[in-house]
Amino acid sequence: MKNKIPVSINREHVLKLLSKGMRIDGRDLLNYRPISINFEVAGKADGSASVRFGDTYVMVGVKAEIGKPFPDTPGEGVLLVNAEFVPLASPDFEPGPPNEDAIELARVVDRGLRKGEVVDLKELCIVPGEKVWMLWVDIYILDHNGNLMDAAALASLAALMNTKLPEVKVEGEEIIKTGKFKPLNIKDYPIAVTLGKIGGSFIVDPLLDEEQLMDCRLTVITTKSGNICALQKSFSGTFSQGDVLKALNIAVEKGKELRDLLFSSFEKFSSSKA
Amino acid sequence: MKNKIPVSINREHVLKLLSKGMRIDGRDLLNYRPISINFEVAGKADGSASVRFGDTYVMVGVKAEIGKPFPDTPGEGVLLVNAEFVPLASPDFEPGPPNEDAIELARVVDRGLRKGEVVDLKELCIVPGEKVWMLWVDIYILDHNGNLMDAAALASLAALMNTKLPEVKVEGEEIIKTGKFKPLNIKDYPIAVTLGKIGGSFIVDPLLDEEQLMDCRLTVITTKSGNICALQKSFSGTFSQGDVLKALNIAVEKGKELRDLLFSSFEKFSSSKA
Amino acid sequence: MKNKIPVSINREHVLKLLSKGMRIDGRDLLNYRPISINFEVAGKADGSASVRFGDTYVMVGVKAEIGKPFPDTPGEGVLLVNAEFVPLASPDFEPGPPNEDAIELARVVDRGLRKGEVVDLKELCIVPGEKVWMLWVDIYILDHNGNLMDAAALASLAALMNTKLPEVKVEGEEIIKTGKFKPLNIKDYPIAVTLGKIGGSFIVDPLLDEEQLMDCRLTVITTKSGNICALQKSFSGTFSQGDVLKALNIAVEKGKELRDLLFSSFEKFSSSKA
Amino acid sequence: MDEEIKLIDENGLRVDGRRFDELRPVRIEVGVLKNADGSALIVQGRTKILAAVYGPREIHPKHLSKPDRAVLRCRYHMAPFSVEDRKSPAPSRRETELSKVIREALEPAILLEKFPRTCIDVFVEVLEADGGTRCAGVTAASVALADAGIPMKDLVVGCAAGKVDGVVVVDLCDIEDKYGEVDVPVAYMPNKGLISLLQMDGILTMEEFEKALNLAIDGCKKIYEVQKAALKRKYDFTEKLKREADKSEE
Amino acid sequence: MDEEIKLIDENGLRVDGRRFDELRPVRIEVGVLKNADGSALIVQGRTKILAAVYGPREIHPKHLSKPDRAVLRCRYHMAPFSVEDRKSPAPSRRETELSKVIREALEPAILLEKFPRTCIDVFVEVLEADGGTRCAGVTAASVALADAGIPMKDLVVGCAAGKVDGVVVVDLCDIEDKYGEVDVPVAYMPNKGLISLLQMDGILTMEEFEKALNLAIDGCKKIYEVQKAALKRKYDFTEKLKREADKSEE
Amino acid sequence: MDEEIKLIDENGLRVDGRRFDELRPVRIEVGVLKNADGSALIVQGRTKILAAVYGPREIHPKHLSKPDRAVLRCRYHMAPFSVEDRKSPAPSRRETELSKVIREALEPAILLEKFPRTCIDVFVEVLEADGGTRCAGVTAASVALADAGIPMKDLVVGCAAGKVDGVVVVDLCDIEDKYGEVDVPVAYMPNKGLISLLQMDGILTMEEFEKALNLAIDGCKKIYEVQKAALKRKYDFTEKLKREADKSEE
Repeated sequence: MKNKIPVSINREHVLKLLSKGMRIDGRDLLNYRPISINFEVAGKADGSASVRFGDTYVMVGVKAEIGKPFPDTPGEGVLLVNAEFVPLASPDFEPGPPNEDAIELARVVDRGLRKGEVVDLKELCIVPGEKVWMLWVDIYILDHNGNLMDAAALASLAALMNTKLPEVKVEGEEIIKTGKFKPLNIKDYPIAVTLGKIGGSFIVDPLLDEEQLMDCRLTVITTKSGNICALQKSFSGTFSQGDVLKALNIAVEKGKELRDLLFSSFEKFSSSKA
Repeated sequence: MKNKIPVSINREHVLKLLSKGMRIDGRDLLNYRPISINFEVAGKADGSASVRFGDTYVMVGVKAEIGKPFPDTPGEGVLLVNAEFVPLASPDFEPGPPNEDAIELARVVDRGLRKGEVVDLKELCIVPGEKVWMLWVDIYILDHNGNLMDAAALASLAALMNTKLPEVKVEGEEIIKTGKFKPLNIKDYPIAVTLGKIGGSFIVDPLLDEEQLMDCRLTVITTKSGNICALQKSFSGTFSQGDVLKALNIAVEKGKELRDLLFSSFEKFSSSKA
Repeated sequence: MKNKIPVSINREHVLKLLSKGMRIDGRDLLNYRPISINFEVAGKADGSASVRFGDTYVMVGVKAEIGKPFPDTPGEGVLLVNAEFVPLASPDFEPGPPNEDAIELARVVDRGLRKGEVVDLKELCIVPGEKVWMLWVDIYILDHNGNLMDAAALASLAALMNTKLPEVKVEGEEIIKTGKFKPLNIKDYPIAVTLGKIGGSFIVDPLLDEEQLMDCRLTVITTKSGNICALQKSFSGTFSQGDVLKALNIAVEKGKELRDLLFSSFEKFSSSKA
Repeated sequence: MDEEIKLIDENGLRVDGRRFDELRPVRIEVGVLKNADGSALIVQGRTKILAAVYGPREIHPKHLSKPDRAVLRCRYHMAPFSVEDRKSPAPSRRETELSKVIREALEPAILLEKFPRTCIDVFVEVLEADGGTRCAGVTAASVALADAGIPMKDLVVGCAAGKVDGVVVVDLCDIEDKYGEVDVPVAYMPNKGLISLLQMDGILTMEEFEKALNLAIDGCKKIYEVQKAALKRKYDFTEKLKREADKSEE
Repeated sequence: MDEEIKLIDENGLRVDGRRFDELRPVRIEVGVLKNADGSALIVQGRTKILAAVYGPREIHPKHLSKPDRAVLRCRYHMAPFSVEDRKSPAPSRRETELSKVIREALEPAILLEKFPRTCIDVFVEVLEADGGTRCAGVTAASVALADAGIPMKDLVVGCAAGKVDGVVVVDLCDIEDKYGEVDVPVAYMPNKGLISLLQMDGILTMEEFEKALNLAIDGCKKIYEVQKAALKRKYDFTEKLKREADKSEE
Repeated sequence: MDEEIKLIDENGLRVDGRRFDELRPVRIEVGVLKNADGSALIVQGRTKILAAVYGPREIHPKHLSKPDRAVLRCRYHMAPFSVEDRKSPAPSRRETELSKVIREALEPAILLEKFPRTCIDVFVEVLEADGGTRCAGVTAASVALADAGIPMKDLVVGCAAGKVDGVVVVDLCDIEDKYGEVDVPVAYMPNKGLISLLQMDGILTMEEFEKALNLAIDGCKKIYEVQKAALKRKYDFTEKLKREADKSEE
């Protein structure tokens, strides 16, 4: 058994450090931990990726199934995002249906992908009103040391970039798989950046210990062209109007960094496959 | 916070009052509290009504959906009654699926509507065996000060009287809504009257405090022509045969009063709309 | 109320008895309690049987429904086994969905019936890919005094032997029941024998008290020709390789005994009906 | 199924040949289960129900206990194979309601105040449903309570009446329940002359109702005799066994 | 439905005739329920919501309590008949998320530390949903908290802004929410000038966002006046009643 | 899919080119998760499983604790994307059964009596399922227990044997499991020579079974070497780090 002394993180101490621009793990306020992005990590999935932010470890698998469209969008495929806070990831996670944190995370990632227009749902239609592709994006939290939102959003986007759909032909009433696959057409690359507010300071990529001290946080998802496509304030604190605008500007900048890292990782992966 | 001193209602005191024909709120044994019936209280419902018996406050919304008939009644529509004891209505109501009280209430109201032949389910058939109207009657308890059963039954009937079904045309396999609406055809007006037995006395329209002292109660639902269409004895006491017959006679009489009130309220509402 | 003094079964005492080849109820190690098998015990079922091993009492009902086949076996009917540990059977059974013991029991019985090829699922196909017979085998534990597994497996097989399927004709899109019935075609007769290990001894048909002392147990299901078709080790103890082979040999032998008893019971039942 | 079904023939007899005031054959066996503190099997026509009682026993969670009396709990449940179409074993809304009314039918007969802070569990399992299951369930549960040695003021007996093809009849079978007009289940404490369960489903005039109630109560009284005989059979037998045991010990 | 829907007309007016910065009519009633410790009804356009507060009261199970403050719990729930297609009463994922964000929007305004080891329950029931329900829910809940006498640092007001047909507007109705491009719900503490709820759904440039945020906050400030007036109406009335009662006792 | 699938070719080789007694490549990594007290990743062919251990730790609710030993709990669970068709994350009956047999396979190896009143949780997450997941789960869980420092009498190793195209083989892959005749999963404590998990599914003669059991046990013994090497790799490394740290402090 590990020696789990609950290190009582001293709020005053952390605030003092932050006021000097320092973090408990030595990082600057607006620096991420070492990030690694891996693709095709789950062979039975149609697309998959894992992301590590330091010890935080998230895996995402995409499964494509043929199903019926929703009645009010007969010409569109369906994107479904689900998050499991698997109990092996944290002593605080329990087996059972997703709790409110897992539901919030899944819904925010979902809004980012949907409003960031990662996939054109119309391209997922096979027979209007009858058969469409349903893309299940399953987020699997495997180790939790803070900032699950950004890691989950990044891993979800990476898994979609790595997704290959079976090619199908429509013959009469039947849908026949040709045995070929084609990569999903990715339209935009929205990146989630969560800003934590502790005292008056903003930090990115908080550790779990830092999250427990945070007043509140704002997740900002920005598109490739620097627009905002989704926001989510969480925790019980407040922001001033100025805070919000400051946070957005940081998020656009940091989003670019993460997006570049995603592109270079994907390129490395693609060339290693070729 | 309100000053919630749990007034220990003294059973002996109440019995003494009752033996003199008096109630703790000054009413006679067989008198209702002030009743108000409002129609069209929920604009997205296809029919709705709310009923107040003093502080008891119940809302009912009716939604009409097109669905498949049950296999053993292919030529009939479907009537579904559900009751939610919403936690804002009482400190004793808890979030979650309906408990046995809510289920009993919904099922008794359902039997009253069904056996009282309020709606001819055959008129709700669109394409036999394929498409019928499903009427969802959702009972929403908003404030609980006793006698939920009678208030819920009255509000359900009122909501059905206020229900308008979309007119539909069948064209080949498709059901097309014409955009017009027609009121539901109401065949009978069954009224629920619950008699509470305390000591040897019968009362109607009990307060919550009185319900907690009651030995048992009998809900009697009677039709316009004075027949009985449903009965439900609840709570752990007993009735003699004579008690039952006495209760039925009271229920027929009181049912008429409530039915008249319903008619005059509906007329007032209808003329205010015209 | 019965006088339920929890007789603290003394492990040392039981082991001593066993080492002399004796059981707490006077049986030999490899003897069953008196067994009775009754057929057609639930008139609304399409097949049913009950089995008693001493005080252990299990009823099984089979219902045949017409449904859709699984997509990967369009030409086969469906066999579904469910077990309810009904709370009237034991002070330790609780209302609610099946717990892990009930699920294990149902799945082991299911494997025995399926791998023992009791029914040819292809014969249960009505219209390939569209309509097949679904056989629900519902195991109902009514009194629990040990060895539920063997009793449930035997009762399930007996219920299937007693099952009559409605004869159907396919006319166009419709399935029409002719009103006649034909018995299910039983292909093999797999019998479950559970060996309990206490200390170094093997016993069959354990009492509940004995089960609580057992190190572990091995359920062995054998076919008419003496082959093994399913195994399940349960409880937290271990077997040596030699133990396992010894257990298999006992199970084949005991299986024959039970199978003969099943045949003679069924014959008696059939002739009583004729 | 949509055909007109004739429930009363030209001789005034019912689908199973009974007269309007005739019960189906009723058989009750006491003490049929080993683990339960009390149990009974009832077979009424083709309806077949097992009832079992556990308790007085500890209640979990404890905060549900009452300081001055036992808590009575009741579960009415149907076996998946007890009805025409397989029933999911998850409790339906109907089963939840019937559990409540059966509990409330039994409760006035039991001296719950003798066992404060405990609970008494009554389980009613319908093995074959051919009409009248809630009433037969009450009848069997009441015998199982007696078998468990729970002190009672009276037995409780259940019997339905109703109206089929315009005729008021007693003890409806499944087909009469399904295609008939009205069902009036009643539970009755015969020595006290009190009604502890009363429901109704369908249209009756006041006169018809009175007739139905009388028929149901008469039915209860007849079934009460079967209850008593069944209990006597077991306890005489037990007494006899005991006397013989005593003798052999002398 | 697939037709192009015009949400802004040639005069720059919206589907319901409002200007871009115009709120729907807002009506708030205080103390509309008897049992609840505090309650409020809000009608905003056709959106109709009841909020009720119970507490501070005991919390079950006890291990959820906090030694230094009250636990705030919140349930946002939609009536089955509140939307176009009947909604199952079981809580959806959307309702679970909104319950969380509403709770987090209210929490910074409440002096929870005054009531250690208790809980405060806020119930928000949507009776008719015509857009902006989470914001109106916050507005009503905050008034219900005040009505319950819970000490607060500030009221909390909710108001959304968004973009429809390319125009940044305030207080979207259902059709604007559904066919418009962006929704930005905001909750605001007007005296503190702090934002306690902020979400967004759809693409905005930085400039558009700033404009939307300003519109939403302006909306909050206007609705705040309605909150205050509603509370004053009830409590003036109550004060008046009390004064008269005092007088009559003299 | 209905086509005849040939699982053994003319040279007696299997679909993936293995001989009848040949295991798939097995790789085990120890301590791959930060939060867990112990963890292991196993990759066996394409099967990929994470196991994590938490405990000994407090158990909730407390009444589940045992006065004389730790309670072992186990959850075998499949990721939705681990199989051909997406699996709902709600636990299936199969997962419930496998959680039980894995727990019972590990239990005899653990000195539970060292930690009375606590619980030890074992989580087995299947990330990619290509046959033999319960056996690989046992193998990984046993290493994770060791990594958590839980005292054990022996490691436990899982390996299946079975019959495909009439041939008894070891360590079935998914396609062999699906289209083959028999699967015999086994868990084995190599030093004690004891079997702690044994299931079977399909028809074998007594001789075939004996052969299969021998093959499975031989497989377990080989995988045991991989377990030991993996643990040694981590703990040697840890020791090395520690020595260096000690040195640098001097």
